[in-house]
Amino acid sequence: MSSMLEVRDVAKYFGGVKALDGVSLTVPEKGLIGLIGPNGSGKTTLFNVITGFYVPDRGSVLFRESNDLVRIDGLNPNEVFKRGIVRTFQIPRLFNSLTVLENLLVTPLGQRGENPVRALLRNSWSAQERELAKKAIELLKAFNMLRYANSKISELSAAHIKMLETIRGLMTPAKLYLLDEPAAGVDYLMAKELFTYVRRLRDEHNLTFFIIEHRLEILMEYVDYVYVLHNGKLLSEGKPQEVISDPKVIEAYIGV
Amino acid sequence: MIPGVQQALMNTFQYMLFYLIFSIPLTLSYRTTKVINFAHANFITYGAYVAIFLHGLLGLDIMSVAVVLAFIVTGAIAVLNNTLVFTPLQKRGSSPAIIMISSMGLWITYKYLLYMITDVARYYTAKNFVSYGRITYSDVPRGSIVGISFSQALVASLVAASLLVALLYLFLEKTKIGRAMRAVADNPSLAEISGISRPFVVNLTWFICGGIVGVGGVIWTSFSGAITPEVGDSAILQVFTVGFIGGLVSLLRTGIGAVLISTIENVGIAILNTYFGIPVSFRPFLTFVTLITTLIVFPPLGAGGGLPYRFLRRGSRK
Amino acid sequence: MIGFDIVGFMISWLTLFGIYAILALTLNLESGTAGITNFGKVVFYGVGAYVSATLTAYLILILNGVDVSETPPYGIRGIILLGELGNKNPLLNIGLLVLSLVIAFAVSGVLGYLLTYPILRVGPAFVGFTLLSSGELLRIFLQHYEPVGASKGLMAIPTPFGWIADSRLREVTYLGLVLGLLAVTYVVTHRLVNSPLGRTLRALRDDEIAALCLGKHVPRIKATILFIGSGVAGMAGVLLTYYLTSVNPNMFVPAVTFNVWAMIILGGFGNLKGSLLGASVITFVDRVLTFVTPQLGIAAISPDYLRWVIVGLLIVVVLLVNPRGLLPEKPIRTPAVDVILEEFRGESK
Amino acid sequence: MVFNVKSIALLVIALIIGLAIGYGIASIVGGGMVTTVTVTPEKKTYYIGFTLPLSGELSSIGKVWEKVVQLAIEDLNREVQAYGFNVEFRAVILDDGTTEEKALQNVQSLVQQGIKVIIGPAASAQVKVVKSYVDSNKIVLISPSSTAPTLAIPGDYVFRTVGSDAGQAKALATLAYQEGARKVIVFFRNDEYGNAFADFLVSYFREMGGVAIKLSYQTGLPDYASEVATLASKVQSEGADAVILISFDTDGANILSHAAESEILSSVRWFVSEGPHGAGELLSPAIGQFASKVRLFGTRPLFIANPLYEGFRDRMKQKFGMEPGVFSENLYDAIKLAGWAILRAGTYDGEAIRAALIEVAKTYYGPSGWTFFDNAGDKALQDYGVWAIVPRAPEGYQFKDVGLYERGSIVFLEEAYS
Repeated sequence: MSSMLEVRDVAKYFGGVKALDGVSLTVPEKGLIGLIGPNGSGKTTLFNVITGFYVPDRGSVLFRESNDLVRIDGLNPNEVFKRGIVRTFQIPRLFNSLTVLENLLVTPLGQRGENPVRALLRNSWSAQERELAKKAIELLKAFNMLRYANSKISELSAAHIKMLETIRGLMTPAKLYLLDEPAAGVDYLMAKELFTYVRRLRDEHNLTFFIIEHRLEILMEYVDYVYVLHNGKLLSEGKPQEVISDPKVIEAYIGV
Repeated sequence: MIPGVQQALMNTFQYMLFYLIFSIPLTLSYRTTKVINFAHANFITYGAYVAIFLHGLLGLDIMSVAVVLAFIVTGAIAVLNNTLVFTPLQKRGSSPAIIMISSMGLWITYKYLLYMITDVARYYTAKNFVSYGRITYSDVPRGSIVGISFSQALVASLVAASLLVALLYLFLEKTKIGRAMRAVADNPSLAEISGISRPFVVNLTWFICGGIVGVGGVIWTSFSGAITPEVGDSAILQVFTVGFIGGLVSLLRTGIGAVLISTIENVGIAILNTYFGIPVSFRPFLTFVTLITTLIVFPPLGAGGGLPYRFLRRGSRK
Repeated sequence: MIGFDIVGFMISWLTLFGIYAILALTLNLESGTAGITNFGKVVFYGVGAYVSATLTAYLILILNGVDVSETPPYGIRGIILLGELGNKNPLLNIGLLVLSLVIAFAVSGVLGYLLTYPILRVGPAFVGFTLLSSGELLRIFLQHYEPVGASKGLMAIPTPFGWIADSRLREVTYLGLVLGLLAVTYVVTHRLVNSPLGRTLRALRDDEIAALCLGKHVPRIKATILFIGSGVAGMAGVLLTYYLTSVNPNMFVPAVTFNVWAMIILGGFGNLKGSLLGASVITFVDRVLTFVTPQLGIAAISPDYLRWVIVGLLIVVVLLVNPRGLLPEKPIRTPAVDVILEEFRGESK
Repeated sequence: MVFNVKSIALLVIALIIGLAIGYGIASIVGGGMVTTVTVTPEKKTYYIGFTLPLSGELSSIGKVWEKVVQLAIEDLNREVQAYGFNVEFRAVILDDGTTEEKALQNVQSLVQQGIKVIIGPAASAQVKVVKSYVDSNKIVLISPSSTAPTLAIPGDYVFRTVGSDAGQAKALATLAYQEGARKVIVFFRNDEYGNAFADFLVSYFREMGGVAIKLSYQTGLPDYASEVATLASKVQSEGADAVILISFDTDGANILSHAAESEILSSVRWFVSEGPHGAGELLSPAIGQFASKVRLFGTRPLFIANPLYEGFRDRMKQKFGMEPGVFSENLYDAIKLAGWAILRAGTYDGEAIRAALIEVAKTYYGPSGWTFFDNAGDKALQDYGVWAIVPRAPEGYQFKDVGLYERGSIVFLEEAYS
């Protein structure tokens, strides 16, 4: 299987702290890859490098564009998104004053009505707007959230909020999802439900997933492959069962 | 050699001390409470007017009394602002921008409230409090050592600024509550877990910060030639600039900002005037140019809720 | 009381209301909808005012064959000449109005666009403060810049309708112009808010980082909005110049900005009708106070101080008690709303 | 929640409607009163409008002016009754906060109440803003303190009962030159008043054969210590023998108190414009001592040794316990002129009052001296006095008028500093 994302020898320093120190990893197409590691091991920093918040001090990040791998490190986060990388956050970042439907409608690229001159001419964008609204409704239907379409974010449950943050990326032709602790703050059963959805998304929409998770045990059932990060370095990698029995991993988790 | 350079250097030093006394509490309060407080200007003005009313209404010219009273008054105002306005807003999850706007409302209210008080005082005493001359205090020494004259303001602000820096260091580093204040600043949720009452720490921070600035206001009355209810407002732009150079986070950088701005305002303008013929009236202009330059060249990334990174030029690579 | 000229009262109130309402609408677009804490509204207002004053005064003199290097419009000879030559040619006057509006929009707009550069990366506090400082910077610059009269300012600026002999008719015509521009501003801001752009702006206000991660070019959007808002504020400045027929650096102090802020907070953050309401309440109360206060006799406390204390408290109390103001922000009206309603109707059948 | 949106909205709307109705009733009733007045041979009431700086930058003098208005209106009513007119004048005083926009708003409100004669506003920038409105509505406007030369426009409805700064600049230049100053630093406010004054002063001083160097300072600062330091270095590097300060009250006091601490500045002569005269801060021991050390003199518009002025000052002191500040006598005369002009016009109409005002002013003589206007509507003959800060028994300091400007030279009436 060809790779979707390749991280090659990436390093990122903050002052004297080596947040990432030569990390290389590969996320294959249609993969469901886990990234685990104790607090402060550099997981979120790696996501920040991939999504363009940080420019790496060394190394490169490559992303599949049709048949080539193209460097994306150094791009701004908005440009990274335009190439098909969607990111979610540990604490979901939704637009609280907008409704669920509007949260979805913010996402699509190339909206004519976002141009200030065209925004004045309703006719120039209303057809596109209707199409997008229909698409959003289909999505909400598919994930059983249609009845919340006109609700404000504050009226949703924690799980629905996480779900909404994930599915809004589907309004665009997304290829790769970076999920930062999707199961944080959600109970065990709900977490399982979330990962079931993730699997469904991968299969139905041909997506690739790269997931940060703190709790290994939830992840193990779902992912194909796991990378373990410790002190900014790759500690171990492999199939979930191999990794979980790796003594180095156990030591890193329990010993710290 | 620029003529009169000694006077300019003395002024630089004097202003640096004032900027330290006014700006360090601004940075400290932002760090701990995450509130951008425009009502900071009122602390200066109210501190000065505590001294003025003591002098004008009661004929009291003892700075130590004015200092203690001003500390209590301005500290209490700061705590009141926090209890009645900032905390309720934060509890409701208002954005930093909304809280800042509320502080702007407080600023306007306090400013004109003071004007009203001066009006009433004038009505009953027939004295003009809207423009008040320098106060000479009976308990502050003055004199000259090795040819350098120490005015009362210099003595007082030197003592106050040294005490401020020393005590702040001891307080933040050595006491339990001081460490709690730093913990709240660095990581609010962690501090909560470790058993520190956040509301108490925040209120204490406000009281100390408001109080220190009020003391600075009292000292200002022994320095300035004429004090008006606008004094805090006209100084606030400089004070905020100094704070912004420190990104409202670093106390050390705030100190550097105080040195930088006071030097530019006193020595810088003298040089520009002597060698380039730039009018002295451009002095405030220089401060703003410094501010904008700082924001462009060394932006305090992510400060005050902004984007935590520098937006790169389109498609540029490292 | 001798009498009361209700028509004159309405004209003078509505004219000032119109100018302030334009400022309030654009500030609400920038700050209420897009979340840019613009504490420097007065900069763009002032630039617009100065652009029109300078253009009008100089062009009137130059087109009448006066050598402005000899008799500049800020000198006493120039002022007297402006009074004599100002209203000779109605077409010229109206042409200058149009020219002033266009150039003031462009200059203020570009200035707003450029000012976003230093503030792109910093939060609301720095944005607000930087723009506030820029206002003071502009004021000091104007005080030193001789061609626009330096500290003297410019005066006796010919008005676009100065050739109408009857003063009442002239005032009404001008009021028509102000209200017309207000209507255009309202339509434009209303359309911008109720469009995909408006939705993106609110998203930006709620969470800049999330918007960035969804592909929104945050700096460019902010700069565009400041371009529009500042440009229109510049046009409000043009209206002010022709209304006062005189400009002076000290007119453009931060208090003007705070006044407009009070209007949008009272009216409702993000609600355009609220801005109109806020502007009308504050300008109306100000005006009525000038009729009421003399009846109270000489008081110990100046009513102007009381007025500002109330404005300040109003900002705080509205934010505390009802942060959404008198009129809360409305959901965005785009065709998407119709689609979802159709969907719901279809389901219930 | 008790305060919901609707209740706030209702409250505000109710307030507005209430005000409007209340105002409407008041105006109808008020209007009715005037008509009854004209029918019955009762007293006829004339209103004079005022827009004064009771707050804002000029509030220190505005507060004094408020009392001057009270005094002048009382005097005027007593006088006109003594002459047998069965009329009464009333003042409608508004506060303009020393801002342009409020000044225009005040003038509009006064005009909308039917008032045709308005006194104020104080600052030239404010007068410029209201000028086109009063001209087009034919309202007589008299400013007691605007001195900007750019407002000396013939044929308009703006009058000024104070002479232009050009006159005082000449007096101040003469004072400095006569006292022996040959090279002066002119230290002035960077606003219209300061700039215009400094320009006149420099040109007059050069005509006399002296050297004058301009140095401006920005207004509205919290303090002027660093400006004073630059001034000191300028004095030293240029080797000047005097400083001429052109300022208002607060900034003037601030600058003088810093100058008192500077050795360089204590060794040159100081001459001051009218702005700081009357400011209480100048009477502190530090500035008092400084004044006698540098033999500080100031000029101000004043007709010295005028018994009417002495009487006016005594009555102000006796009645309100305050010294009349700058331009108080010009304001007093403006009010008197306005009253007599209305009576002379015989009808309450702007055009008639304007014509009458010019005539009345030709023969009127008040605390500010002869008041007649030049063709631009400004006080034609302005006299200038010289003031100093002298010790007062038993302690403290006071302002004292010690000389006058007469036919191109300064005549001292007494020794100010021994």
